Amino acid sequence: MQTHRAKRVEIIIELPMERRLTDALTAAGVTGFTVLPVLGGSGRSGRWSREGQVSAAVGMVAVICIVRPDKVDGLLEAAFRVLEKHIGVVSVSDCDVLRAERF
Amino acid sequence: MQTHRAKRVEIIIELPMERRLTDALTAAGVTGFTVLPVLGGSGRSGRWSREGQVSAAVGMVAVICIVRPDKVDGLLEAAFRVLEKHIGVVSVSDCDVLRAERF
Amino acid sequence: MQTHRAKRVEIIIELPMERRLTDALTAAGVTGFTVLPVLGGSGRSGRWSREGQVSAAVGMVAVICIVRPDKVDGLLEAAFRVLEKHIGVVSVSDCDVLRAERF
Amino acid sequence: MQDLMASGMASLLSPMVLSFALGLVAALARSSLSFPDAVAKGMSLYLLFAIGFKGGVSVSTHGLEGTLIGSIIGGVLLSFIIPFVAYGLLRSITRLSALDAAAVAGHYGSISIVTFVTAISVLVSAGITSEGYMVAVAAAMEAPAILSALWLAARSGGAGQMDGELWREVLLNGSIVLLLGAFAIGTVTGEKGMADIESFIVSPFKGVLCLFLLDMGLVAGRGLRQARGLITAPLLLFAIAMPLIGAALALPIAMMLGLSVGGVTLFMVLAASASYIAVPAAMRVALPEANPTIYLTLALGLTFPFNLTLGIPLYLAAAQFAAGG
Amino acid sequence: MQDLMASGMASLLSPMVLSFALGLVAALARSSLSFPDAVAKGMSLYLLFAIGFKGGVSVSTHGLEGTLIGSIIGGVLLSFIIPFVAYGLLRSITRLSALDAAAVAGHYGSISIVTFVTAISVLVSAGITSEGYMVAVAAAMEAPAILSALWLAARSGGAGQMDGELWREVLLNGSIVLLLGAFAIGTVTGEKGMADIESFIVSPFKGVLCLFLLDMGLVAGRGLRQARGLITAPLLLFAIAMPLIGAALALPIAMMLGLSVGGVTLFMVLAASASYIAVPAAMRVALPEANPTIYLTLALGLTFPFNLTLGIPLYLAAAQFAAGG
Amino acid sequence: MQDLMASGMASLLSPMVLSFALGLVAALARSSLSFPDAVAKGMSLYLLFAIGFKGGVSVSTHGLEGTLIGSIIGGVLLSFIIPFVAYGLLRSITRLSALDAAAVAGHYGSISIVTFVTAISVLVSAGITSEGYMVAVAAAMEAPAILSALWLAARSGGAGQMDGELWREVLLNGSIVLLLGAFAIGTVTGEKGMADIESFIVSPFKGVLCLFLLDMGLVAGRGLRQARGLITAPLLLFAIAMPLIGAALALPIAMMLGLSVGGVTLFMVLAASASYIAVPAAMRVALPEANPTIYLTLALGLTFPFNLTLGIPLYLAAAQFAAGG
Ligand SMILES: Nc1ncnc2c1ncn2[C@@H]1O[C@H](COP(=O)(O)O)[C@@H](O)[C@H]1O
Ligand SMILES: Nc1ncnc2c1ncn2[C@@H]1O[C@H](COP(=O)(O)O)[C@@H](O)[C@H]1O
Ligand SMILES: Nc1ncnc2c1ncn2[C@@H]1O[C@H](COP(=O)(O)O)[C@@H](O)[C@H]1O
Ligand code: NA
Ligand code: NA
Ligand code: NA
Repeated sequence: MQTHRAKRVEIIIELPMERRLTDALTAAGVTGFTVLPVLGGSGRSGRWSREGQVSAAVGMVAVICIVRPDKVDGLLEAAFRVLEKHIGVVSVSDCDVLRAERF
Repeated sequence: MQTHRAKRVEIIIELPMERRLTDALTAAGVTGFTVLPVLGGSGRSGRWSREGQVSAAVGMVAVICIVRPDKVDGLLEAAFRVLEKHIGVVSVSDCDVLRAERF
Repeated sequence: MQTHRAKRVEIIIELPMERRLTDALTAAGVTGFTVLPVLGGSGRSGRWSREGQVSAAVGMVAVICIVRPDKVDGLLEAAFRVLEKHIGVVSVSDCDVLRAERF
Repeated sequence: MQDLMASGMASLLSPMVLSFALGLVAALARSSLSFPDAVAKGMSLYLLFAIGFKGGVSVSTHGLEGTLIGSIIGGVLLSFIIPFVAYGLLRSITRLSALDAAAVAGHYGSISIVTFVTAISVLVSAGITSEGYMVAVAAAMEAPAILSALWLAARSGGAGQMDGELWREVLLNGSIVLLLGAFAIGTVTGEKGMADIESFIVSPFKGVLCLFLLDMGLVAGRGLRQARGLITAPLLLFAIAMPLIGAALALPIAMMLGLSVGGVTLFMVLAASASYIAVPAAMRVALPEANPTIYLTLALGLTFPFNLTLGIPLYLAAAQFAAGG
Repeated sequence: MQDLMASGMASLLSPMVLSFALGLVAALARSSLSFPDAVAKGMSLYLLFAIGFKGGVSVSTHGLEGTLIGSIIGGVLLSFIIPFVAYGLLRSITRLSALDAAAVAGHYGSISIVTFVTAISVLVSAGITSEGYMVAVAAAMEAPAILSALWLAARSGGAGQMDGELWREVLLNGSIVLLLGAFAIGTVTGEKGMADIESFIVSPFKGVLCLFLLDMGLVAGRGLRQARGLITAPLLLFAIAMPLIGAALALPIAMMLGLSVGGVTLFMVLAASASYIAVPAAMRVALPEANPTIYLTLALGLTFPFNLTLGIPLYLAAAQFAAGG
Repeated sequence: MQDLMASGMASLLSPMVLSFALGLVAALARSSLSFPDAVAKGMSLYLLFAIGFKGGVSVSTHGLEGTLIGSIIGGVLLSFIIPFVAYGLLRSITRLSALDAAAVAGHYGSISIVTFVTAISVLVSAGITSEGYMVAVAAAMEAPAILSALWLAARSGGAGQMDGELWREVLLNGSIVLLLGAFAIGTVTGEKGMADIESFIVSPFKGVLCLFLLDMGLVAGRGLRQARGLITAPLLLFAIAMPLIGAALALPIAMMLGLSVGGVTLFMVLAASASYIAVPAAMRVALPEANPTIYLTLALGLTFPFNLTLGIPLYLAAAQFAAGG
């Protein structure tokens, strides 16, 4: 099948910062993204789990954006401005997509 | 460790189409896949969230298939036939897997 | 933006083995990982779904670790020792990360 | 008249309507208040089980007052017909494409089970009994409208396939199966079964309904916020006129069937309400090119609140007037 | 006899059994009806808390009628022994490998808390009291069978390690801790605590149980559909014979312990039922090469429905006959 | 004194406190017992709705005994002031950085709604009435302390921006909106609305609270296990002294306002309790560099259990002594 080069950006970010991140992405022209729930994890600030939690303070989400390669830099800059002082992980990988007109 | 080249296909698709997609994958000989929940997202049809939703009409899932490189085309064609008129995103990336005999 | 090469390891593993896996990762010096919930899937042992399930016996999770390339081998060996006889899928892909000092 | 307004007022100021309003306002003000979807689903399963079971128990004690079969046939016919009326109205007063109009029409032919449940609560509060088998009528009215919608869409070239798989999905969708299953269990176990589980399905019912309506207000409010730009005056008109038309079509049929005042009210409510759970999901499969924002906004964002606040008291008043109260 | 059949019939037509049947049928018909796993988990937490608490309160008021210690020892012994019987039966009548047979055997030595809870509901409905400390016996019987299964598996070369970590997981697994914890709270707070939370844990109990059984029917039905090809006549025979054998082994022990009719029934139910929540998860860790489809299908898909429908009335009848009713 | 100890003992041995203890112990022993977060969220929504609604109904029947406005002003002032006291104490007896101290201080100025809810349950059990509008006071006390904390952080160079977006988030956070919304619905619908949903929001309330406290025990225990190394003697001292100081500051204000014994108790409880749901989330946004483990451990792991077990009976005793009981 006909596919096109694109980038897959995965941002794991604190729950209370989710809306700020997605707003910043939208402002930077990235309108396509998908938010996945996260159960728990571990990092420099220790281990955590969403089990039984009510507060958003203990929780993260994973935001996935598939973008055209030329849009990656804008996206990363927008994400970085939000993330800067916050915990979170940003990774970018190459991918191929169907229906490139959508990105 | 000994690893083998493979492809990671990620299909984000509307909840009501989930079974049709996985059935089509199975019919195309792809028997290994994993379905992840999705909390919300944004695309050309606007922003949405699963919060408080009962209807499957507002919701998506992410289907991940790790396949041998030679099986990717069959998989993409099967997925495309289901997706064609539906909203959804298909991306393919390279990966290495342990225990290649499983794929 | 300034990015750095890294590896993204994705391990899909049975729910009852989750803690053993994450403990083994920690023991192997991998302190950063994120656990995603899984709704269902299909493999050589057939199709399954978490719907309505109470038992952990029917369920999986996806563990994502972003690591420096030189740490991948240790990680895979640790994961393999836990996984060996268990169902589960391990895939590794290349990625670029922001804030490399974190990994 | 005095009475009507008083009871309308009472219904507007019930915890149920106010809970919905709270949710709506909170979502419009962008509060973070929200329910996990698992909790929303859990509440809806509870409501369907409880209402089905109660209907069944009522049938087991009172027998099939009136004609069950007649009511089901009447309901199914209505569900088939209403989409044509809705389609005609939409095409003449709004600018919706044929495809979108067909999709919307399907929703109005089908029913909203929560509107139905709320109406039963209102009847119970007012001390008005109704035929227990109306839950079977409700279940029967879920699907036929989908066929009409697909036929309308196909006629206008909008494809719309109803394959065997979709048939099965629609006819065996969770809410139909749970409603009819619980109805059957209620019929079989009767008063004895009711005694067993009454304090689970009767006493806390209204409270759960309040929380569920609060959640629906949140979802509706979020939807309205997203769809701001989309709601034109003609669409708004349709969202209010169509339930009235549906109810007006239902009234004479219900009278002919000889239903009680409560039964007439519920029959009107079923005709007046629009689906926003089962039909939207079916439409995503069968008519993927129709815009979901339009039908969800109309059914959940506009018609549902109208029925909840003004519609139900109005249909009750009409039923009392017509069936002599 | 007349009586027995009448009460068996009554139990078959209870909302609980019918709810399970509804779930089973819905899943076999591939309906979309389903519960979120969070809701299923929530209901199971509620049931465990309620049943544990009630047992504790009962002990606090009636004291330890009969011998608690004796019953626990008897239960633990049974849990150790039953797997050997089950293993022997499986190896002689079915073609299961030694490993799969050992894994299955472990499930039958352990207990199904929902079967136990349902049996208590049946007793309560029939006005039959039982020893409150039976919930402690239930908790004590969860784990020992796992050891027997691992021993059987090791003997046949199937490895099966019980490391310290797994020990902790099994002994401190959520359901044991909640059951015993709530039991302890009930014992400490007694009638006063009961008065505080009675309308939460007593009144709605049966209704929640119905919904939970509906969910279990859905899960069991889905499992059966997946496992169609796997169920042979010998396996089916085992799934029905084994609970009867377990109950038969339990009856004399329960009589020797001097339990009441209700207590004897519950003791038999514990022996007859097979675990499908805690033990499967432990087996995935300890015996990963054993096929989970086999043990889940036997325990949840076949033996559980058998106990729910025919088993419980039968064990009750036997207890009444033996303990003099 | 005798009485005081007896009632303290009774409160320690209530199903609520014991449920919390069970959760704490289970988590410390690393049991797998856990609640899905959707279920925990669902229970908290139920508790907020119920407590808000009951407060509103009480206002609708008893009117605004005492001064609502006065109490709100008093509460808001306390919420502003307490962080300064807490900050001073932390900086003098512990080694927390200015930023961490400011963040912790904000939590103690705000309130813990579950502590408040538990205190109401204790009052109800003791037959002591309280002003229904205290739930409005509780809602009003959630946010002001955040401002004080940010001011303290900014003064010490720790940045801390309170942008418009954060303002909106804090003031319209889910728990404030639900509490005040349900309060308004209760006020409007009054006794009639209460009759409608009483068996949902009153009867099962304590039972749900038990399960919720069990979950909180699990979360707190898990947190304590993670934070072992972090808890120094000075921090422990702070976690116990600060609620006492808060309560002591609240007592004279409550007396001046002329609140009833129940009202004085609740006012003290609000001052004494520390937020662990809303404020931590706001702090993650506004003061990301402050260490969340510190404030969560202090508020949820130490101060919450203290208030639940010793604090509430103590504040009640002080209120009875001061307001004359
Ligand atoms: N290397 C990593 N790979 C995947 N997830 C990570 C990684 N590092 C951190 N995370 C996630 O980000 C959260 C916060 O990380 P940290 O700021 O290092 O405590 C962790 O709890 C994980 O959920
Ligand atoms: N570029 C993208 N990256 C990630 N997810 C996307 C992207 N575009 C669309 N999606 C997902 O697919 C859904 C439907 O997209 P659309 O059809 O563009 O409205 C969105 O709500 C997202 O969940
Ligand atoms: N090729 C694959 N791609 C993605 N997920 C897989 C794949 N194979 C197996 N899985 C996941 O691993 C589970 C167990 O696989 P198996 O051991 O083959 O039955 C499946 O149910 C899937 O959730
Ligand atoms: Na309708
Ligand atoms: Na057993
Ligand atoms: Na405070």
